Amino acid sequence: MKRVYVNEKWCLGCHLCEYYCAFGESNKKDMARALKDIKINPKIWIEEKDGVSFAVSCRHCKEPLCVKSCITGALTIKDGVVTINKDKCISCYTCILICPYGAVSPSEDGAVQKCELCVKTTWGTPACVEGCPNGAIVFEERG
Amino acid sequence: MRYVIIGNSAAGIGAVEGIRQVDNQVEVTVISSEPYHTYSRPAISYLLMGRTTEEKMKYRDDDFYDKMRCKILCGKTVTEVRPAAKQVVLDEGSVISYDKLLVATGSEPFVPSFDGLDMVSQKFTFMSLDDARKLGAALRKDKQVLIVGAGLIGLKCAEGILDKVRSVTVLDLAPRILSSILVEDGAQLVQCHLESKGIDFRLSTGVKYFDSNRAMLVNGEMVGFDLLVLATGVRPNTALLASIVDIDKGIVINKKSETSAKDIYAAGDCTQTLDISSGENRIMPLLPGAYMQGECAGVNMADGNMSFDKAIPMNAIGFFGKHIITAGNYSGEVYTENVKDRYKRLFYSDNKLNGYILIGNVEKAGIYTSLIRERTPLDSIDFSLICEKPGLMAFTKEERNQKLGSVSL
Amino acid sequence: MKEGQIRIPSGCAISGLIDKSGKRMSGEAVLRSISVMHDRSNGLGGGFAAYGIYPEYKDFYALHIFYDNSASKKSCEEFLEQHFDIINLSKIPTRKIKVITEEPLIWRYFVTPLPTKLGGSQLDEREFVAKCVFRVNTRIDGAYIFSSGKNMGVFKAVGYPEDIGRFYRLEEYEGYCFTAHGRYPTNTPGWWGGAHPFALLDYSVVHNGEISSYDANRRTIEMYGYKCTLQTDTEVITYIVDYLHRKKGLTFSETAAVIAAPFWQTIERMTPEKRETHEYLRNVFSAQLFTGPFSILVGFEGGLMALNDRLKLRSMVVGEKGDLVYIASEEAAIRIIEPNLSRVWSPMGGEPVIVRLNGDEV
Amino acid sequence: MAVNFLYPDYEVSRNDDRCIACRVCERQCANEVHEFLADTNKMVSDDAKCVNCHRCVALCPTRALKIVKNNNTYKENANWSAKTMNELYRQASSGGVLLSSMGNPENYPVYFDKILLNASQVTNPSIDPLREPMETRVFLGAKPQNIERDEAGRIVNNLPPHLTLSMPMMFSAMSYGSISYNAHESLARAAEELGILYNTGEGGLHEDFYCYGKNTIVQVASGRFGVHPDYLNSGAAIEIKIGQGAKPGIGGHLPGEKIVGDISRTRMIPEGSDAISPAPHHDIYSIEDLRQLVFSLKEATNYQKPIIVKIAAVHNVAAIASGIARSGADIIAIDGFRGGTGAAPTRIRDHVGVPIELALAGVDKRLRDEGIRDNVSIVAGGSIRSSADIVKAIALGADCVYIATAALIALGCHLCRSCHTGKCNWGIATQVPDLVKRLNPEIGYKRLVNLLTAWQHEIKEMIGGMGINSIESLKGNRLMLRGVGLSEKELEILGIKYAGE
Repeated sequence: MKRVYVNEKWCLGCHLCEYYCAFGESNKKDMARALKDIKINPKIWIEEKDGVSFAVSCRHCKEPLCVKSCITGALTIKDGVVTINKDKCISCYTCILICPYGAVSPSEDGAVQKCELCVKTTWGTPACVEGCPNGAIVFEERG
Repeated sequence: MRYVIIGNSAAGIGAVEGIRQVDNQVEVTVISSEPYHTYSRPAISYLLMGRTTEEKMKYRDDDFYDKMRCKILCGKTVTEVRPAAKQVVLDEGSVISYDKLLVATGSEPFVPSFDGLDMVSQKFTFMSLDDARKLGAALRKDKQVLIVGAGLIGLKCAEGILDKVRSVTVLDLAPRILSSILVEDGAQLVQCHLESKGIDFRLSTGVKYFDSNRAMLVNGEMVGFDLLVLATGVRPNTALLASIVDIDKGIVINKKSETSAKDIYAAGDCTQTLDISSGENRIMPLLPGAYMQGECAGVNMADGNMSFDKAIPMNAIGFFGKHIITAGNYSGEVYTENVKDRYKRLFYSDNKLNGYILIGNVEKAGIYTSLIRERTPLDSIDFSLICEKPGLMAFTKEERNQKLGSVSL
Repeated sequence: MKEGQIRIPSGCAISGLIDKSGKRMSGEAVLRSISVMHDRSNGLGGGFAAYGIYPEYKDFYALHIFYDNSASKKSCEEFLEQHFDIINLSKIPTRKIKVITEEPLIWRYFVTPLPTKLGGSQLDEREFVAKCVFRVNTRIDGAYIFSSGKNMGVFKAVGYPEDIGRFYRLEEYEGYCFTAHGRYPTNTPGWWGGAHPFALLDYSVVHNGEISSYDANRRTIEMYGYKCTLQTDTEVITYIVDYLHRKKGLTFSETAAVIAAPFWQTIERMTPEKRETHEYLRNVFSAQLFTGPFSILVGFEGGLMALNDRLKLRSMVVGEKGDLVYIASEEAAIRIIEPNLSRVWSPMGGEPVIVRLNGDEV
Repeated sequence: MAVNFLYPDYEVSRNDDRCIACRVCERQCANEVHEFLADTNKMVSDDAKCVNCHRCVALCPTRALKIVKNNNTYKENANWSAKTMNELYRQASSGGVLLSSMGNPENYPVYFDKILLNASQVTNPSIDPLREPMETRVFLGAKPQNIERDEAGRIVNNLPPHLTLSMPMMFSAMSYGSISYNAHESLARAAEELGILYNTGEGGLHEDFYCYGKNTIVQVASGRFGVHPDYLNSGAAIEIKIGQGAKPGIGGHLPGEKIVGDISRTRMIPEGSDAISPAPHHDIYSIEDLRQLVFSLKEATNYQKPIIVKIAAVHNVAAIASGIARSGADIIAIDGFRGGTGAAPTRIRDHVGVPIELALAGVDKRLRDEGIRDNVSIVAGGSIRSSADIVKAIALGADCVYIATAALIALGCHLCRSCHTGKCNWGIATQVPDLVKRLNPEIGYKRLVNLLTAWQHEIKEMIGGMGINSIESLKGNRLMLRGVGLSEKELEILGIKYAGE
């Protein structure tokens, strides 16, 4: 299955992935309109320190601890994509407790949020991948 | 071949899914004493609060049993296991034979014997959907509620009903709330938060006796109530396997979820598990662990090979928007951080993280959890960095590339 | 305007036949063949090459020369006398044909290089003769040697080829091989020397097509001492064939592998040994590759080679009957002289058909 | 001091309605043009620092940025342009030689743009490259004088060492040091995938790139940086660099601060020491010296590698080329005066040399006139901008072209001509690790492959239209060219006719 992979060697720390993620989620046509004067809360974010930077987002584990741990069944795997059903989520944060990548985060709407590979948006290729100017985030099949 | 699973909650469901990972053919029967589709027990407080509905709190979709091609017997209680004959007997007398059996009977509320308790007319426990329905039906704006037990169940119950009643008083023998998961200052922090929302506490004191609508406390105080909720703890349902398998605090199982008896597996709250953060065998009535144990049992029943050996106590809980995440045990040296909304304690010794408590800011807590679960040597990471801020940056470049790029460089 | 002042692309008809037994036949057959393709020419040029026609002078170079006037004849003959022993000279016999006009003086000389001159030049005999031909054609105004081989001759003029054949009394010649050309130039020059075949020594070329690589080929061959005075494809083809075959010692099939080289994709499928040879030829003689459409007949002493460009962008058909091999732009031009062919085929692009007199080594 | 003041040439124009203050411009500008003001939640910029490299413009996700030419105006006249005046102010304040990068920007004629190509109509079919094979393979090197045969009469392969290219293009010399590791890797990988060659330039060959040897030309320049036997033997050919189109007659100078780590090791000079390439090779003061170096290099490589001699196109280029063609060299590379550079004195770049088109035509003609064109192949460089330029160069007589500026543009270069600052925001002409990583070779090499593949397609289209199906038949085929807007003399030098003739 195609997943998002990150290679810190090429990450520039430009943070565009975060903005493209937020834009992708907005379902608006124009990024300026979507993100103007908004504090974004993306599902991918850059960790950076001393010239090293890389993006972190859900790994879509084959054996996802978050899905196994979800107390309401809100997190499931659909066609390999770890997906959140926000209706069922009660924000207990057990997923945040268990995800070893720190890839699940709180959101404003009362449910947790996580990367769902843009399957619910109009992007096709995940927005962060499209927006990465240096091929540091790729969407591909790996062993 | 027929596999029989007693229990329809996290461990039982985990087992069904575990079996189906390996074997699509074998017959699977789930027996549940409750008459419901599988549901999330921890969600019952949210149900009372109105944050979820009975429909949404279903643990799996409606077509789950069909999809898993598994037979579900609801509202039937197993009264006897006959290991020699490989049969279970149901309460209505019928007998079901099995090739492999999973006991996932969970736990039940433990209620100490209080004088006068039987005279209390409106008393409740808070574990099952039935409990929640009963309590929910009794809630009125003019009712005073007394909750005995300031643990996870008692406080979630308190949060769930606070808006629907006149007052909520929580009582505990321990000097602090959530004594099993918080240390003193953290408990104080949370208690203040709960008090600010209107919950009353009586700590370091117990019930001497009940007198109809009043509780006489050990400290001499008399507390009146209309509804009494008993949240004094749970204990594993092990009776079914008594004298069949080894039982200690709970049913004894190995890391493959096997009991001491052939072809009998057990998982979930009815078992005792090795807590790798402390090295002790404990009862850990926690949903994630139950699921994983159940899944492990299912895979192994179906002749797959799985081990579950990373159990640690861990809790994610929140009250009125304040989130608490804790894991492991609280021994060793302590890293402390106390700023504004961020309460953080990391406990470590012998180059390992033993446990942690986060209150308020719980972002990326799972990275700490993984350090405990994986027993990561702290000198292999940038521990001072990770103390400050959980993140993958603290790992080596190779580790990061492995984690984020699935590549070993 | 005449050839050499401007480059003139032309479409054409070609025809040729050879008797492998070496038996001589009259020029009548090739004349009939080329006549069939009347519509492929437009009356602006035509001609014939005939091999084996001068058995009595077979050891002498037969120079066919156009003169504009007697003054040019005089200066040319002076030059010839200085360099050659002239065994025989005569006007080439013609008959009056109404449509053949503005004929120059047409003379024929059988010559052999003067031993002293040849020795002094340090050239081999054929190179000496070729050099003399270039000298006359570039230096002596109004004189043009259009045929210079042994035991062969070129006959050409402005007009339709069938008229030209009768003009030159072609039916009176007997040879083992003939080629013919009818020209359709896309301009209106009218110089006899510019008609085809084009010949140097015993190499003669008739050509139908237009090679797009012309200037690359021309600039290359000029570097080797040739002068392309006519700016025609036929001229450059003849020189390159002469260069590759006579000067570089390539065989005719190797020559074909240079000028109509197999595509790389074909070469890559060959056996390693063959591949190496072809890679070598394409590397060393890359500038001698002809691209663009052509079908050519290369006449030479003892044989005939037919070759199409590698994409076969021009028609060319070969027919066989006994010892006779016929090649023409159109099958009809073969059928008219031999209706009962034992075999007829269209050679693939770049695949040479090389016919030699029996007994001649390939 | 007021008299030193120079108004910025460019202005950063930010559309505040579109700016979302994502700060990518700030993070990506090595010149620190952009700044985020937290108190107003707004971005501001300092035009004076902007070199107009377009990094921020290209990365701005909302298209909020553009760079515009400043319209601050002097009282200019035809003689005293603003550029001239600014240069004068700068020199008056610094007392130094002006430095510039990339190719000659001045308004000299671009002859490629005054030459038109032919196509077939009626008399000769044009050839469709989608239907028919269309060959672009070329060989570079000397041709053997004679055909040799063995006893069986088979032709003996007596070819001198030569290069085989899938298409008539190579990447010209850009040293490791003047451009980044990642730029080199992009070039090397692209060359390998395309079946062509790239050129190390004079900075030696990084050990990581020895694996691309069969697609590598190793250069020997006047500084002899990084030259050792393994180096010479690692490539497919050796190039002796005599001169460079951007700065004929001038040596090179890579400042000590760029001689760090790998670069110092690769160049075999101490860290921090300036890398100075003398203007001439101090062992070549005449043509016979060149011959000695050619044969020294042949000796060193056991006569297995063709030797390229690269010269800048200068006035006497034809005669020089003739000398080189007789020196034992196998290939002559001629670099026209529009060729790029990482740094050159402005006056030299803008005023020395001749256009490649004229130099090429002159050299090809001279070598043919002297009958020595087969001794050498000719590689033409110095601002080959498109496939049309390539077709024209080959028809003028080149065997192949050298591409550099176009390749850099493919890699992201926006021709800001600030290479000499070492702060290339596109990760090309820099050694700053944070900047170098901006050029991901995985992306870079694909873009180079794309560019040259596209050009190859276009070349096939163009020559197919001429009725030619092999690039060999285009070489020197000047009948396929016609001039427009050229004088008789120019036509004569180019050896082409006027359009309509």
